[in-house]
Amino acid sequence: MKMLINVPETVVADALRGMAAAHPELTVDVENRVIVRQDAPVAGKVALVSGGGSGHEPLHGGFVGPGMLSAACPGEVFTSPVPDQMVRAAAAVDSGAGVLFIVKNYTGDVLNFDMAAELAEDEGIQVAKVLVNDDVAVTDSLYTAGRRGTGATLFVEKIAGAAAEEGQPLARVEALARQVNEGSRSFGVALSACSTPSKGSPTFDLPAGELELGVGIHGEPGRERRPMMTSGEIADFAVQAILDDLTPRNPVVVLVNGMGATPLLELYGFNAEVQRVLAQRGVVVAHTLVGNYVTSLDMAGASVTLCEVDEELLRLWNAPVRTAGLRWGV
Amino acid sequence: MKMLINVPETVVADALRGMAAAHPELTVDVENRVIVRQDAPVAGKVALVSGGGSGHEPLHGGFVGPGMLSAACPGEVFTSPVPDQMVRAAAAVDSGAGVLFIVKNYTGDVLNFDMAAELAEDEGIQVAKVLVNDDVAVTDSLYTAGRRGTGATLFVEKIAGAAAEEGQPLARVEALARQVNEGSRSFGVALSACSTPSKGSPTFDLPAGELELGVGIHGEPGRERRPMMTSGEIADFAVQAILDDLTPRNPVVVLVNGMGATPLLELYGFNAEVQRVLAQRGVVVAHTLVGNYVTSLDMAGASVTLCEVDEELLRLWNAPVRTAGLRWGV
Amino acid sequence: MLDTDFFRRWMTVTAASVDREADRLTALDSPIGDADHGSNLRRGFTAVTAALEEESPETPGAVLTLAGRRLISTVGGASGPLYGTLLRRTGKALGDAAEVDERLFAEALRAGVDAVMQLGGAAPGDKTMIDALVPAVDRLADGFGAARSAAEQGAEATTPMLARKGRASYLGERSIGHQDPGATSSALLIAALAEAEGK
Amino acid sequence: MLDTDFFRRWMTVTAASVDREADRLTALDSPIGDADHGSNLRRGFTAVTAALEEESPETPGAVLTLAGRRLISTVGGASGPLYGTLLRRTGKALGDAAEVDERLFAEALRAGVDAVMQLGGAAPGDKTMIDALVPAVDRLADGFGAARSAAEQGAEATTPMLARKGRASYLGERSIGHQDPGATSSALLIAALAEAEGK
Ligand SMILES: Nc1ncnc2c1ncn2[C@@H]1O[C@H](COP(=O)(O)OP(=O)(O)O)[C@@H](O)[C@H]1O
Ligand SMILES: Nc1ncnc2c1ncn2[C@@H]1O[C@H](COP(=O)(O)OP(=O)(O)O)[C@@H](O)[C@H]1O
Ligand SMILES: [Mg+2]
Ligand SMILES: [Mg+2]
Ligand SMILES: [Mg+2]
Ligand SMILES: [Mg+2]
Repeated sequence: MKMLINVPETVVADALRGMAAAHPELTVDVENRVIVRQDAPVAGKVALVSGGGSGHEPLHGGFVGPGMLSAACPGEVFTSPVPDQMVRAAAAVDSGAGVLFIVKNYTGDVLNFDMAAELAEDEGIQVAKVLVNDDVAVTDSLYTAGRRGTGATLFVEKIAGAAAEEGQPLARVEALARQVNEGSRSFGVALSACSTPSKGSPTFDLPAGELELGVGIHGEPGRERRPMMTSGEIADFAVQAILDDLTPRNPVVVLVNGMGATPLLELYGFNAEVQRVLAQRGVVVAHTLVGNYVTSLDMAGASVTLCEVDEELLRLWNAPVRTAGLRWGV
Repeated sequence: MKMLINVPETVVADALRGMAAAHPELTVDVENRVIVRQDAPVAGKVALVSGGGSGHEPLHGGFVGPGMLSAACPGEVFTSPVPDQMVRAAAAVDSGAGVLFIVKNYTGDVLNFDMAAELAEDEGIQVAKVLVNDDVAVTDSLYTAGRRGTGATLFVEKIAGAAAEEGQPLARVEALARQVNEGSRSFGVALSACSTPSKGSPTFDLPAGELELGVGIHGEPGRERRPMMTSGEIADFAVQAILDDLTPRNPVVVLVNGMGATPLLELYGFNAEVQRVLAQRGVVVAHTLVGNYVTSLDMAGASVTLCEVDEELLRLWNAPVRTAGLRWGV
Repeated sequence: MLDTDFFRRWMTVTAASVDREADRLTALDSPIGDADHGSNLRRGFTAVTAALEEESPETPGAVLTLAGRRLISTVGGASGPLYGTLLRRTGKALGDAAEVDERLFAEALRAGVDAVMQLGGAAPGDKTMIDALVPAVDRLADGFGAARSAAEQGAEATTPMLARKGRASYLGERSIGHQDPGATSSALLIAALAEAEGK
Repeated sequence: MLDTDFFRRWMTVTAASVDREADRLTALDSPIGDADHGSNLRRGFTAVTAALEEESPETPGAVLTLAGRRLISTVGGASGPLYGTLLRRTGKALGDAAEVDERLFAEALRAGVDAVMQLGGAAPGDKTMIDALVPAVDRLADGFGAARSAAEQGAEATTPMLARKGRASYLGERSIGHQDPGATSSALLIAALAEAEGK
C-alpha cells in the first residue's frame, strides 16, 4: 500500500505538526503528544481527557475544544498512548475541579489509563474514569476482553463535554458519560481491510465479493464473513444487531460513520437505508450525523451507532461545540 | 471494487434521501435533484447556485446553507447535471436580486450551465456566471479544454457566499468570485485510482510503487507518473507547481484536501510538509483547512490549493458559514 | 423518402445499440475520460425511447427535436448538450414536413453537426465525436451504408490523435493511442441509420 | 550468581532479537490483532537500551525496574503495561542486591508473572503471553535452556487455543489456528536469558 507519508516512524509526529499548523486554537505538544485546548485549564470546569491509538481521526484530537474534550493523547497508530501522556494532559487541563478520563474498552487503553489515573492521583488530581464499550459485534462475557469502544465515544465526549462546559461537577459529568455509554450501541462492517504504516499492507485478507460483519476500528477482522450485501441488506443487519441488544424507549441520535475510505456519497445512501429500517422498527430519530468521525485509517466500510437520549441528553447533545471535527451552535 | 450501495443506478437518489434525513435544515428535492437552503429565497439577497457531477462530496450539496451556496445541483457520478436542475434551482432561490452560477471548468458543466443560464433568463431571472479554473496541472491553452476547476471552488463558494449574505449586489458578488478564482491555484496527486459505481473497477491502472502527478477529481489520470515519493517530496512538487504560476503578494489561505481514501492522519502529516515548503518560499499563510472537501470518490491522494487573499477576501473567508461540510462563526 | 416512422426507428435502434455497447463506451471513457460515457448515453436514449412512446410526435422534425430535448434534460456531461443539440438542430432544420427526402436529411444533419462544432468549439482532428460525424455527413449522399463506414473509420482514426477538447485533452500526449468514446458512439448513431432503413 | 551486567545483557539481547523479529511479531499480530506488536516492542526495547546507557543502574533490581518503567512510558498498547509490569515487579522483587542467585531470580520472575496475571486478568490457556511465561518460570529451576524450550513450546501451544483476552478474543472461534504474538515475544525474552548467560 502506498501512503502519503515520509517514513512510518514519524507518522504521528508529522500529523501533530500538521495539526498544530492548521489549528492555532489548539496547543499541540508534538514531542510529548498531547493536544490541549488553548484556554485550559478553565477555572471551575471539570476537564475531559481522552486518547487512544492514532488512525481514528478526527477522534480524539479533532474533538478537543469548547464543549467537548479538554485534551487528547494520541498513541502510535492503533496503539494506546502511554500513561505519561495522560498524566501530562491531566495536569495541563485540571482546574482543581477534577478530570474525567474517557477510555475506550481495549486492554491497552484500559491498562494505560488505569496506570495514569493512579499517577495523576498521586499528583493530587481528582480523576474519574468512564469506559466506553458499545460494540455489539463482540459478545460481552467473561470469555472476551468485553465489548469494544467505537462510535459511542463521540457521544460520550460530546455530551459529557457539554455538561462540563456548563459547570456541572465531576460526579455528575461522570454519571452522564456512563448513561450515554449505557444507552449506546454500535455495529460496523468492512468492505476492505486497512493498512497500517508499519505493516504497509492490509491487516487481513478480504476476498473480492465478500464483506466482514462486526469489524472493529483497528483493522481487526470481524466475527463473520459473508458474500457481499447491498447497502439495504447491510442496514437491515446492522440495525437488527443493535436492536437485539438495545430497546430504545426514548428517541435516538444516529451516527452513520465512515471507516475512512468509503465516499460520503455512499455513506449518505447507507444512511437512507438505516433510516428506513429505524422507521420500520418504530425507532424515533432525534438527530442524525453522517460522516467520517471514528475511522480506521483507509478501511472501506461503515458503522452505525444509536445513542438513546432523554431530554437532558438531547439538550446537551445540541449544546454548542467548537472543535476541528464537530462544530455547531457557536 | 465493492461499494456500500444498492445498485449503481440509484446511487445519487439514495444519497439524496440520506442527505434529506440527516439535514432537516435543507430542502432536498430527490426527484428533481436540487438541494436548497430552507429559507430560500432570502429577500434582497443574491443567490448562489452551483453543481456538478456527484462523487466530490461534500462539494457542492454539503456547502449549501447560510454564508455559502443557496442551492446545489448534483449530477450523476462524475457527470455534470442537466440544465433543468439548474433552472429549477435558480427559480427556487432567486429573490429578484439575481443568481450567480458557479461553474467548474469542464466541457459538460460549461455547456449545461450555459444552456441553463439562457433558459433562466428567459424566465426573467438575472444570471451571472463565474468559471472556476484553478488546476495548474492542465496547461491553459488553445489546445486543451482549459484548466480544470478543483479546490478553488470551495473558496469561490465561501467568499462569494459571504458577500451575498452581507447583501452585496450581483455585480459585486460576481467580481469577488472572479477575483478569488484568479488568485487561486491547485495541484493534485493520486496514490490510487477511484472506482465509479457504473464501471465498478478503477478508472485507470496505477501500479504499486507509482503515483500520478497532476490528477483531476474525476478519476482522470494525471499528466505524469512517477515512482512513489515521500510526503515531503510531494509537497515540494505540488507547491512548486503552484508557485510557478502564482506569485502571491498577499497572504494565502491553504486547503490541503483529501481525495477520499487518504486518512486524515496522513493529510495532517502532508500539511506539515506543505507548510514547511510555504515557509521556505516566504509565503505567508493566513489560514489552513485540512480535510476531505473536494473528493474523487475513493481515490487515495491529496491536492493543495492556495488562495491569495487581501483584507476584504480574508474578512469574507472568516465570515460565518453554516453548512453540512463547512461551519464556523455561527 | 424518410417518414416519421423511420426517424422513430433511428432513435430506438440507436437506443438498443447504445444499451448493448454501453460497457464498451464506458471502458473507452476510462483511460482518457471519466468512465461514464456509456451510462450517460444509455440513460439518455432510454429517456428518448420513453418520450417517443408517450408523446408520439408526428413529424420527422418533431421526433428529432423531442429526442434532442430529452437528451439535454437527462444526459448531462459534455455529450448531453452536444448530442442534444445535434438532434434538436437537425430536427429544426427538417421543419414540419411529414416526410423528408435523403437530401434534405443530409443538409439538416450537416446543420446539426455544424451546431455541435459551434457549441463545443471542436474541429475535425481534435479527437471528438466530430471526427466521426463530419465524415459521415460528407458521405451521406452515397447512402447510409457509406455514411456508416465513414463514421466507423472516422472513429477508428481518432486513436492516434492528440485530444484538444473535452476531458481527454487534460492528458496531453498521453491521450494518444486511445479511441475516443464520443466518436465511437457517434459511429453507433450513424450505423443505426442503415439499420433503421433496413427494417 | 547473576550480576548487574548479566541483567543488562539480558535486556540488550532481548532488544536485538525483538528488533530482528519485529516484522514477524507484527505479522503474527495481523490476523488476530492490529498489526503493531513488533513495532511496539521495538520502540520499547530501543528506549530501554538507551535508558540503560544513560542512567547506568547499578544493581540487577535497578536494571529491571528502569527497563520496566521505560517500557510503560514508551510502548503503550496492552503489551507496554504488561511487559513493563513484568520487569518492574521482577526488579522490585530482586531488592537492591548487587548480585542475585538463580533461585532468587526464579522467585522474582514468578512474582513478575503473577503481577502480569493480576493486571491483565489472563490465566494459562487464554492465548496470551502468560502461556509462554508460566511454563518458562516453572522450568527455570532447570536452567535457562530448559526455560527457553518451555517458553517456545508454550508459545507454539497457543496456536490451537481460543483467545479469551486481548484483541484476539474479539474473533471468537476465528482466533483458533494462529500463534499468539505476545506469547511469541515472551519466548524471545526468555530465550535471551540463555543467550545472555552464554556471553
Ligand atoms: N468540445 C467538444 N466538442 C465535441 N465533442 C466533445 C467535446 N468535448 C467532449 N466531446 C465528446 O464527448 C465525449 C465524452 O462524453 P461523456 O463522457 O458523456 O461526457 P464527459 O466528458 O462530460 O464525461 C468525448 O469522447 C468527445 O467525443
Ligand atoms: N489481558 C492480557 N493479559 C496478558 N497478555 C495479554 C492480555 N491482553 C493482551 N495480551 C498480550 O498482548 C499481546 C498484544 O500486544 P500488542 O499487540 O503490543 O498490544 P495491543 O493488543 O494493544 O495492540 C497479545 O498477543 C497477548 O499476548
Ligand atoms: Mg495496538
Ligand atoms: Mg462525465
Ligand atoms: Mg465521460
Ligand atoms: Mg497489537
